[in-house]
Amino acid sequence: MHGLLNWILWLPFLGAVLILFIPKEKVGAIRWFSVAVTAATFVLCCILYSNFDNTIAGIQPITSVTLPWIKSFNIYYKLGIDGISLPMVWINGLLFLICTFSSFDIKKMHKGYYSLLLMLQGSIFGVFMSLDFFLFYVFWEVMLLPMFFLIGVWGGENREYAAIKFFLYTFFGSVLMLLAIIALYFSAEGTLGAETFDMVKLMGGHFENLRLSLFGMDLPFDKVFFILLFVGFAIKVPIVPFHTWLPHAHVQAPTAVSVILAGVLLKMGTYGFLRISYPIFPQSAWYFGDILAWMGLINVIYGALCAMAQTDIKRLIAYSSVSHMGFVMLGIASMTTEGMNGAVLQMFNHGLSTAMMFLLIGILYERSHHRWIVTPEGKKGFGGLYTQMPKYSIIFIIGLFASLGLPGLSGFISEALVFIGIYKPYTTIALLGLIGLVLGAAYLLWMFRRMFFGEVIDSCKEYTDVNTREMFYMAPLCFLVIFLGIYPVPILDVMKTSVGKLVIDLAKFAP
Amino acid sequence: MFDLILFFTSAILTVIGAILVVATKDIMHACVYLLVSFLGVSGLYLTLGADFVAAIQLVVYVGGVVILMVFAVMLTGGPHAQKQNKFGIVKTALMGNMRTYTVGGLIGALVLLMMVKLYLSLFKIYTPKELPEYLPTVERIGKALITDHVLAFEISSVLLLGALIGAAIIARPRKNRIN
Amino acid sequence: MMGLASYLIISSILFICGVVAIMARKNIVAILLGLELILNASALNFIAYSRFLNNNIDGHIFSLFIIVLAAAEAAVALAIVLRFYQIRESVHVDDATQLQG
Amino acid sequence: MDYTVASIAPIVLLPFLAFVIGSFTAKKFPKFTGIMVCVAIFGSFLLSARIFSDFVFNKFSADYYIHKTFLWFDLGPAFKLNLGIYIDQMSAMLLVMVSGVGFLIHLFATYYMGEDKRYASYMIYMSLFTAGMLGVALSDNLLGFFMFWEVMGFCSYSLIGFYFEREAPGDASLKAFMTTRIGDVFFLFGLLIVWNVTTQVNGQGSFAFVDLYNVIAAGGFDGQMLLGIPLATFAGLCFFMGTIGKSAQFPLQVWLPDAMQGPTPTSALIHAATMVAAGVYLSLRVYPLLEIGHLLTFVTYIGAITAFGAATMALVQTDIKAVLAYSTISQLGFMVLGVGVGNYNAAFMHLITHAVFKACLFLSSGSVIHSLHDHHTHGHVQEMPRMGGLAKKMPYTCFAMVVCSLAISGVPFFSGFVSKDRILGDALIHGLENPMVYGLPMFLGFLAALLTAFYMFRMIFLTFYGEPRDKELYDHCHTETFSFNRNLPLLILTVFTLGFWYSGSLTGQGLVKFPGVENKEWFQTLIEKPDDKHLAKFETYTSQTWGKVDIKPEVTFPKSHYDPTHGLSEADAHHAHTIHVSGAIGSIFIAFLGIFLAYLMYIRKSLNPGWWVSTFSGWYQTLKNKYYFDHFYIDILIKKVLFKFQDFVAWVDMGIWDRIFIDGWAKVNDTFSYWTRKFDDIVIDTIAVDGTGASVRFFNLVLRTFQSGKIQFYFVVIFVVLASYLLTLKVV
Repeated sequence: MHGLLNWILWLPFLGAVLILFIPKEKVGAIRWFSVAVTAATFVLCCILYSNFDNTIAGIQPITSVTLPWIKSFNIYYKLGIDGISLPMVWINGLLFLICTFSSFDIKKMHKGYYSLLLMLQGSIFGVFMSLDFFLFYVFWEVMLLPMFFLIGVWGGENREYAAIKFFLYTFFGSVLMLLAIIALYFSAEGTLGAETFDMVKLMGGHFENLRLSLFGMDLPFDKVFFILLFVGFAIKVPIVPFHTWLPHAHVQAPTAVSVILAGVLLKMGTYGFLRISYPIFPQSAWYFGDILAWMGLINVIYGALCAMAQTDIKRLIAYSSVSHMGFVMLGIASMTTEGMNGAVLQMFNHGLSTAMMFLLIGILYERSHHRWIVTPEGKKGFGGLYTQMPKYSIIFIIGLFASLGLPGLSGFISEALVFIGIYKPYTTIALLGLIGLVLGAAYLLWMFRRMFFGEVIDSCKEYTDVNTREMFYMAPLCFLVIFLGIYPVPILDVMKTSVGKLVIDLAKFAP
Repeated sequence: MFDLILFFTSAILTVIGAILVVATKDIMHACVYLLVSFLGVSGLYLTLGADFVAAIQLVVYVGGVVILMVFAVMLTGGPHAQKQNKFGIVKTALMGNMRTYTVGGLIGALVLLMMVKLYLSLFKIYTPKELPEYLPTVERIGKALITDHVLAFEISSVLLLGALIGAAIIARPRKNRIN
Repeated sequence: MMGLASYLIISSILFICGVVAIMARKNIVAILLGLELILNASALNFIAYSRFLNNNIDGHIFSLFIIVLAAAEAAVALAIVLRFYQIRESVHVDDATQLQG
Repeated sequence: MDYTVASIAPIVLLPFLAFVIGSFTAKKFPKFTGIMVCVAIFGSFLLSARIFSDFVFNKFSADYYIHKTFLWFDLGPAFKLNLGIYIDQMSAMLLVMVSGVGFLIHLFATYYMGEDKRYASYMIYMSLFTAGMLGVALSDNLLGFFMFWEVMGFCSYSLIGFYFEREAPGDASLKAFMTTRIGDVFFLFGLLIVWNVTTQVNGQGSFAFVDLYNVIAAGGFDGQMLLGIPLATFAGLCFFMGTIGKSAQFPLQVWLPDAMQGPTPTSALIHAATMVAAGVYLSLRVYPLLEIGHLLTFVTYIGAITAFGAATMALVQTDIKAVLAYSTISQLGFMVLGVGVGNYNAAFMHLITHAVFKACLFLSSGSVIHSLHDHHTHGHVQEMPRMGGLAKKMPYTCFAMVVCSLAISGVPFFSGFVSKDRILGDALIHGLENPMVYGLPMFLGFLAALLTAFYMFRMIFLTFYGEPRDKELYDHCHTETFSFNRNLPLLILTVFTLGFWYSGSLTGQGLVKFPGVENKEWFQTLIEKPDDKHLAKFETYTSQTWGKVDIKPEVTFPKSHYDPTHGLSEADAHHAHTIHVSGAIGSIFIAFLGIFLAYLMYIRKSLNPGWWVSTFSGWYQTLKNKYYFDHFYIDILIKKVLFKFQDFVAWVDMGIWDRIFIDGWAKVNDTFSYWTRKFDDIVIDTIAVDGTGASVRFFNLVLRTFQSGKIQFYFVVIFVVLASYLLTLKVV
């Protein structure tokens, strides 16, 4: 059991290296090898899930790994999971397996693509597993690299712009985060007795009374670095003023990368809040709670309004991600059990539903080679797809309604929990958040109406319905979306103890 | 009285010779005027009681150096030098023209100023005194050369040897002439 | 009797004539002639000073060495002129700018 | 009785499983799927009927209930989310109505949609929808209610947009979903309030109706404010917004007429009989909240305005389904009016009776439409101006439709009279007591009743009587032959439009009794209004866990008896009865007046409809355009405001924020780096580094000029330097 996390973490990296030894003409071998690697990883994730002890709050001791790495700086190779990270790890395993299947469509440089994809998976695992700040930062940065190339090489027509924008934006955030990490490292000596990068040791609000002298001003240490971490994570989430990399990156990225980007990568930001910002600076979390909640609300409504105005499907779904991640932020900002659980569940569910949407758009793009709901010339980009592709439409409906939070599909429970959580501390925000729900339905159904109803337009007459391979990788997502909508316990049971502990820990610092 | 005549004769020879060396247009004439001038200088040495030096002046300069000059002039083609350099530009005349003389004159005037400045101050502090009688200098020079100035003497001998060999080697004609 | 001043004036004239010869002439041999004039001017000065200032033999010794040097210099210089002439077929001083920077 | 999970859950699960299985078999075995769905719903009906008979015949107690819960999920001890079933008399009646009417409609659908190429998928959507409605009826708590409610919304969306080859159903389904969604989110907010209040009072949040009632009884809402509004009012308003959305009340009534784009059985099931009734059912369930929130007057006005406004719009419709659609809105307005004037069980009774006769009407219209096939456009005809004289061709349909029209018009002996008259009677009492407040709703209510009779019989006369106006169409119409899935459902429903099923008396007030059915006012007896005075009993209500057999030995449920005084004093009761009787007489008069007017206009033709149209053309246009609500919402609110606003936001996002601030910041950095590069190039590199070299080279140039190799130049320099040295030298 002790090596399980190591295996999950390093298997993709190993695969990424091994794949380079396959001759590049053997495209089939490359594909199936990467499928094998991701499948093995996914199986390991399932084993991890089955061995998870629901009753333990916090880091699971049985799977934790601690090895000294750079001793002179107290840097450890420390891995561990708890109820917050396990769903993320699991969905990462699942989505990459699906993405390798869906990536059979790509046209060029298969070897590099799959190698980078596996590398991306490994680094995301690293982010969700590492408990040492330094290790966390390393994986956080390593993740940027494959992402940059995946967008920049295999992306759409404006890919370089998007890739560079993505890279610089997120890099800007990580630099701020690095600053905070280093500051914590050095301040730990005064408050904890030794300089440390250990997240678990740093947690618990030890930094309340520290002051920081900056530009001649005497500032509270924890608030300053809370803000820095906030910006670092907010760019990833993305929270509204920092969100503009997302539409570009999504639109330009190849399908699988969009899926990963929306399904897992965005969650790294909110995971950062739950794992780092809040436990380490609980006082600041309370102090800035109002602002965070309002920002979450702005995310919800602003993202929805922007989504409504889009004529590019991918861009629309990208903005819907902004809107949905706003719900996660609302849940986190509520600091209640329901809200936090709702937030983590929403992270998971949004991963499923948005992955479905992006995969479906990818399937459509494979046939149409454009993504316009309304083309720039003002004509219909799609029309009558329901008649033309009935199976596809059914899957699309499932994804669509899961995304807009129809009860019985996964999105509803998390949104409801978030609203229950946010109601008590921020009633006004809960009331205004309802606008987001209405708009959320509006833009998705408006898109659906324009694309799927009516007579089949000429350009759509050639499209074939989903084939077996596509059906094969969409089916698990459909199943999960419906199953978790009816019975969310398998995920909630895993997270509730850890989230409950987090909430209790935070409540100790309530003003 | 004899001294006076000797002095004036020598001075006139010297000055006139020197001026003509500058003034003449013919290099051969210039050599001859130089000879005259050296003769005058030799005479002046005599009026100063430097009998040995005057003799050496006559022997070396008048008998050696000037003859060497004359040979050099004759070996280098005399006044029949080409008028253009290798870029085809007309060269200044070998014996100078108005421009070179102007420059020479200006520099000469400068030097004259220097001299005036130096000598005026010198004359201010110089008070003539009773001069001793002439004494033969040969013996004293010989003693001084092999006692006080023996090092310089030896070095000048080496120098002369070097100059001799060097001149011979330099002037030796070679087979591979550089064009 | 003739004083120091008269000798110095003569040597000055010699010197100036040498300088002007060096400046105005373009023939290397002619420049050497000017050089000889200058050397003689200095030698004459030495002798004159030794006569009028302290009446010892050192001025004579200096003059002797100057003559020796002048002879050596003339020999080498003329050898160079000859050599130069062999190479360039010219004794024009402006052709001898090989040492320019 | 021994209710277990096995005897209750299948009510919902049977249609749901039919949906699940059907979604796999629909493609291959469409006929089988259709039959399976019908069987499943019939199974639900049987189980519902068992419960119904148990509740009504065995127990006959207003207090009898079944409440079973199971833990859906928990988030630690402080947060447990239960779902469950709660069956009281109201649920039992609703269950049997929904499953019964639903079954008949499904049966009809096998006829109506039988030749459609997507027949099977239609049937499974209907099945899922029925499951949703049954879930709503069974749900013990507001969250479950909401979930099934939304499932119905989804099915409604799918079924309205069933003919997705055409553009109009797409618009209609979008409109329906979005309009109800507005109500739904308020409903959701109401849930949050309830959860919060129950948490405050009980320490454990709950959505259950019983807990809600208990909390209201315990004064959990007293003195609480939210955004300056009393919390109870706020919560009540939120739930009532749900009603407004789902039951198509003013001002969100716009979606329902468009929903007729769906196939006719859909209209019958969803947009007449059941789903829209769920909104009223919600209002009934949260009635105490409306009461303590002092919202009843507001509810009354909404109901009256809807009833009257929709009735006026129905006057000018020429599409047979549109008339029925507006009539549905109008009748829903009556129900809401009934809730508003506090006549709880009359409102519910109207819900049931209306479901029966409106389902029948829609099915009849479906029967008519299906028979009329236009050979030019290859479509079915819905326009009444092209019909006429169809009674001869379709005797059964005509019979069913006339009977149901009598029922909806409020003719005595029919169910519509029983229920509507009671609502109008209570409205009359309120109106007479407090004319300043309730006068207008009362007046509008009676006027709407008049209009109802008029437009229904206008429809009947235009469709079935008179001369056929489109001869070709008439000739092509086949003469109706009796078939089990076309006419049987109509006739069965027709049977249940008779008033005595619902009441032992003519007016439903126990006043004018049918012979032989005395004191059978079961409806009134069993449905007890959970108002302020009757909330105490809910404290004794307990819930069993899901798996246990429902036995309540220690609690006895006495048989309920009809109380003619309704708890009022003798004088008050007498006064109320007097007014009710006069109201009943008035409404009888009104119903016949309406029918007579229609007769005059469309049979006798002594009143020319064309004259009315041309005289009141302004009004006519207003009604045709639905009071310009669609225009206002779509053209102004959505197109002019929302679209502009969203475009503005998107423009700000990409055009301003991204382009100017983000990319602008990049540009600033770019410019900055350009200038630093320039600085680097010019100052550091060119001037400092290359400058050092260049200075060497410069002096090199200078010195080289001196080192010309021209010996005379050297002399000049030597002399000049020497001279300058000497001339400046201070010589003594």
